[in-house]
Amino acid sequence: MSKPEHMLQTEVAGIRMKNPVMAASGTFGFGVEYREFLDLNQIGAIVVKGTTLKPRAGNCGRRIAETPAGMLNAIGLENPGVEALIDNILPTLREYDVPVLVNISGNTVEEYGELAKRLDKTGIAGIEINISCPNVKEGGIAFGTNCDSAASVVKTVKANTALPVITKLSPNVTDIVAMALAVEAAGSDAISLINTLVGMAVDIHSWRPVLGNVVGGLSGPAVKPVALRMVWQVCQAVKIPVIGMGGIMTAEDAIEFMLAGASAVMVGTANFVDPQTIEKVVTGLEEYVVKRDLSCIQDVVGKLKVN
Amino acid sequence: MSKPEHMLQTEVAGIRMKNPVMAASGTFGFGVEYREFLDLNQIGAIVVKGTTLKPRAGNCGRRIAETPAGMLNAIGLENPGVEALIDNILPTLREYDVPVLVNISGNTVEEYGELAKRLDKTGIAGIEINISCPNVKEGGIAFGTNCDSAASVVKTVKANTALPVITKLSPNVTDIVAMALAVEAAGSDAISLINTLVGMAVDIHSWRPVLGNVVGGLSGPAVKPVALRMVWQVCQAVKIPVIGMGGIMTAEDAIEFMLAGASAVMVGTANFVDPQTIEKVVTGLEEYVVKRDLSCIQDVVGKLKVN
Amino acid sequence: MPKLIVKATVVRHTNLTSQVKQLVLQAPDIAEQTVPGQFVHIRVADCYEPLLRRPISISNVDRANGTIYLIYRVVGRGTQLLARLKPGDLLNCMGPLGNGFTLQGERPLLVGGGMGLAPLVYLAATLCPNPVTVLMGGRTEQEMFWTGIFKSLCENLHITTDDGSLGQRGITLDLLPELLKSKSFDMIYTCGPSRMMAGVVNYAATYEIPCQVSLEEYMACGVGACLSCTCEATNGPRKKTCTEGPVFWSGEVVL
Amino acid sequence: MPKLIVKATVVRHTNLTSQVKQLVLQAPDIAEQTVPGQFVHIRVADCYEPLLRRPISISNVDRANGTIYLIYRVVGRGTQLLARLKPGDLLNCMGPLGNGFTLQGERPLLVGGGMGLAPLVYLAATLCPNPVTVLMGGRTEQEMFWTGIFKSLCENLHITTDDGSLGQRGITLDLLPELLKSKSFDMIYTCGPSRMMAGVVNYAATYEIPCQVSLEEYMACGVGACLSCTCEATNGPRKKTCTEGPVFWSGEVVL
Ligand SMILES: Cc1cc2nc3c(=O)[nH]c(=O)nc-3n(C[C@H](O)[C@H](O)[C@H](O)COP(=O)(O)OP(=O)(O)OC[C@H]3O[C@@H](n4cnc5c(N)ncnc54)[C@H](O)[C@@H]3O)c2cc1C
Ligand SMILES: Cc1cc2nc3c(=O)[nH]c(=O)nc-3n(C[C@H](O)[C@H](O)[C@H](O)COP(=O)(O)OP(=O)(O)OC[C@H]3O[C@@H](n4cnc5c(N)ncnc54)[C@H](O)[C@@H]3O)c2cc1C
Ligand SMILES: Cc1cc2nc3c(=O)[nH]c(=O)nc-3n(C[C@H](O)[C@H](O)[C@H](O)COP(=O)(O)O)c2cc1C
Ligand SMILES: Cc1cc2nc3c(=O)[nH]c(=O)nc-3n(C[C@H](O)[C@H](O)[C@H](O)COP(=O)(O)O)c2cc1C
Ligand code: FES
Ligand code: FES
Repeated sequence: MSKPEHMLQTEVAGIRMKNPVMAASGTFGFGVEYREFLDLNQIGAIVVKGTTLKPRAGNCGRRIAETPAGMLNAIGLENPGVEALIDNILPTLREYDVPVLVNISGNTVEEYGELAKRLDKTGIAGIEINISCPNVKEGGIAFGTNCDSAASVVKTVKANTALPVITKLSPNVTDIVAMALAVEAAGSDAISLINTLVGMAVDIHSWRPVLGNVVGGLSGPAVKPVALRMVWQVCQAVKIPVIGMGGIMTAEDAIEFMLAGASAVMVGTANFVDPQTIEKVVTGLEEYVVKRDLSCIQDVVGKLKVN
Repeated sequence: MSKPEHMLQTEVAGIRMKNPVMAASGTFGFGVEYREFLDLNQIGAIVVKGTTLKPRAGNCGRRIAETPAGMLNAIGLENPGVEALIDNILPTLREYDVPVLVNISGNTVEEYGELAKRLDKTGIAGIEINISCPNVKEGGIAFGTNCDSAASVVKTVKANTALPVITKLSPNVTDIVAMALAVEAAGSDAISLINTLVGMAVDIHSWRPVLGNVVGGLSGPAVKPVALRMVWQVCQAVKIPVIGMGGIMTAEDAIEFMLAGASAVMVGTANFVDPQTIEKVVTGLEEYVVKRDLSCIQDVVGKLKVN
Repeated sequence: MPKLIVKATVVRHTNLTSQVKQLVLQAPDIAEQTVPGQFVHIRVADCYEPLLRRPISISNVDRANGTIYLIYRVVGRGTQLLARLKPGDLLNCMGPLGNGFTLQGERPLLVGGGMGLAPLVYLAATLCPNPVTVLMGGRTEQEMFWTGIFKSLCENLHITTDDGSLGQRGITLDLLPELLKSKSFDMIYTCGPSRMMAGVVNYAATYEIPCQVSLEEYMACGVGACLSCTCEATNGPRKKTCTEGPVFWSGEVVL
Repeated sequence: MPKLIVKATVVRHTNLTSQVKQLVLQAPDIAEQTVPGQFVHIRVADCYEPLLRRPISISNVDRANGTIYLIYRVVGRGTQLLARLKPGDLLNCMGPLGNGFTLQGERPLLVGGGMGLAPLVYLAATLCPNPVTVLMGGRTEQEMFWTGIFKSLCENLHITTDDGSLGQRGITLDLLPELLKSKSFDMIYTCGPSRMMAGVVNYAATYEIPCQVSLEEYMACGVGACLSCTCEATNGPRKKTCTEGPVFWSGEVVL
């Protein structure tokens, strides 16, 4: 039997990881918040929270709401800005032996380009582009809901960095495959999906929205069926690697995504429920490889038998 | 205090109902299946299951799967066809004092027109157009994901019947408001939403999709936040009445939709969980009207205070 | 036979094996109405996880005490939650659902495999005092607590296990030809894995003995409203397992 | 102070009112580490409903026995499930989380309202033998089981109820000016409704007494990773209630 390290080794867009289980942006802080609960060096990769050019205070009012088997969040991209990230946070993360990716958000194509440029030589493993942000020049329509806007973000980011670039797709679209093909054609090295579904909750006592921002992003087990479907559809269509996420709570969930074609997965909301989820998913994948007598976890990727 | 009957009376697109709680298509059979569990005459309206021109056998293999706080279905529109519906089923339903709507599905615009024509003089209260079906002339893309296709279905149906026409929107779109505006402009008398979200489940033992049809429609509490958001967005944009659904299990859920702007609601998956859900929701609405000292339930419609 | 939704009280809950349990429920109205072959549709928890009900056959009835018996295997979350119930707890049950077996014939043969034996217990009890023959199969002796249950109800018990730890080594179908040759049955009932049922149906046809099968399908509503459970009919439109079944004449459905 | 995830054993679970319960948990590692003002983040059920943990203040500690005390009000599904726990049951707790109160001053005043009194119990117990004054408010006498709890810990207890059924009729803030005038406190701690805390902070400023407030925000992670709980700071970026709070100096945050 091969050694565990080997079993789970994964490479996505040139980023080498000990295993395919990554921490999803916005749910794992800067990583260090969780260091007391698990060994950060045993995580596939950490995607730090959504970073913008300038510091952002985020949304007012209530920012989260629980929903059946899920949660809504409307954090509003609160973050200290890219300079503070580079100066204060990345140095700490360098002490760990884990690839770190920065998730970037902008309101214009230029902002994305600028962010990529600043992050280029900071020693991070890659950039994840969050295209679910509103494009202020196009009336606030999210970049991620229009193939051309998404493609131009990707092209600009690629032009400004030599780092591997992963584009994170928004599920709030009619045709996820068209989006995936557009960002692939624009040069994205990999795709991650799904970001949150836009949802809402209403307080029937106060007759007000529960969230200060009215709408928020739905995540957690509730969205898993939609995420899995989109990952499967995208994997059929693109050649670049796909990272799947959306409601992964267990190793079994992760395996579903990998069978559907994901080369790696990210764990998001589950970190809140159990900070040791990533560790448990990693262990579960190892056990699965052994139990099914596979040589490595990559043996399951895309092996879903349809008819 | 006004009498309960008055409190809940609702009219949508000229269809007068004792209360705003309707049974959603595909989840309530032809209504009669549930007559032993509740008094059909106390339901706002019954939308019978998706009907096509010809009988359909539906999908092979497993048709349902449970998901966290939800379920996937891939029934594949099994139904006896519109003639059998008219000849064998509608006569039975006429014995009840409840408005009956027929949910129609077609593979071409012409089929929808033909269905509307056949149903026109059958004494039903209205037609609900299911535009989530694949348009065979456009490569199988669902009518409900394209404004023009959806509008042409609505126009054709309207041209073939004098009955009130409700168009049921698919949530699998980038811009639900654009779809709503398109069907409103095409003459739809009301809008209902949401139909199911496309989802998927994978069996990690057999490495196969759980559903025979690979993908299926997600419904139940899991989708409520998405449904509520879409209902709210659509209600801001259109002038015709909106019927909200998606994960309604309780009166509280129904009130959330009504506050967001829905004039009426439909109960779907909840019927499977508790066949008496509709009755309980009706009672809960009555109690809410009394407790909040409203004159009728319509007083809450669209009253969501957004700052 | 009106269908009911009742809060049944748990009277007894016992282990038959480490994975199989018997649940006795106080549900007089269901007990009163039901016939062999029917099932109850159970809401195992008052929450959305699991969301749907679980169909379980009524494996016996004690009308005098107003109780029904369920025998179930713990396989997933629903049955795990069921397994936690203690005497006195309440359980939301819909039933009796489905069409039962047609009670006919004087020399019936019952062929069951695995959990498919559950509805056959109630059937055997009802067919008495006619001489009932049961042919049953399972993987290993531990699973054959069924023999204890059927012994008091039947004249003749024929047993196979995959590993030969009890009865004859092999599968039920191995014993069937000889049994059909040596005795003259006038009715066959079968419930279990579909491969087994298909074999039984074949033999029944050869020997021209009327035969009923009891099917299992994934069910949402249990009352004919959702069409999640339809099965292929030999003739005409698909049939709803929940209302037109779960018991069908062998000639009606494609196994 | 490392943060832990433990399976705590329920030792005792008692009703303080029909809606408020006290839960005593065997959690020696948490008991060992914790200081007043911290909280535990509880996974009330091993399922997705509810999905998120629930933050509850540590209302006292018994280091000798390795137990922590929680006092909570049943308000929604999470606390309803919590209310079902019986001695011997296990409960998944993360903690101790957050920054506690700064223990300083010789004549402290504690001002609490409603469930905000919970962390003040542990604080009062820790501040002894310094003379502790507690000003507490509630709606009605039934809710003032707190007096029994604080009596053994404090020299001076001042009570208001909305309906005057116990102590003075009115709200805590009504009694505050007189109290501040008549005695010379050198530290004020407050926890409760934000309107009350804002009032306390105002008076503290007027009398130039250092003051700490303990905030409540909706929390997902509890460890500073999700930013769901940040509150507005008087100066500079927002602060995380879970890690930089829940206790803040009155001047740090906008109430
Ligand atoms: C008419 C009928 C009678 C039955 N009688 C019995 C019985 O007497 N004893 C017994 O042990 N089992 C019986 N079953 C099977 C029983 O319903 C399932 O084992 C049970 O639903 C599993 O639930 P779970 O949550 O533990 O498993 P999970 O696998 O977690 O269930 C997931 C979903 O699949 C469904 N499901 C899983 N297995 C089956 C199955 N074999 N058939 C139908 N649906 C399934 C569940 O209802 C649920 O919707 C019967 C099934 C049917 C249709
Ligand atoms: C640091 C901190 C300490 C607390 N200490 C105590 C205590 O000692 N005793 C006590 O009774 N309560 C305390 N609370 C409030 C307690 O967390 C909530 O009452 C509880 O989470 C309600 O859960 P539920 O599922 O019953 O209610 P629901 O209303 O169904 O909860 C829905 C969601 O809202 C959150 N929520 C609801 N009310 C609050 C609230 N007031 N503050 C924060 N989140 C909330 C829940 O955590 C959950 O995510 C504290 C809150 C915080 C932030
Ligand atoms: C509180 C919270 C904050 C998030 N912030 C970001 C973010 O800044 N950038 C981003 O691309 N995705 C963000 N996400 C989305 C997650 O990374 C992930 O795509 C989504 O939650 C689905 O995965 P899950 O169901 O496992 O949580 C956030 C999610 C949550 C719950
Ligand atoms: C088993 C099943 C069958 C359905 N069949 C139809 C259908 O034929 N036509 C239709 O428009 N919607 C159909 N729907 C969608 C429902 O009417 C409803 O839009 C959806 O389930 C969301 O509501 P819910 O969460 O309350 O179930 C079906 C849903 C289910 C679960
Ligand atoms: S289970 Fe719904 S029709 Fe049979
Ligand atoms: S609760 Fe997550 S940062 Fe405070």
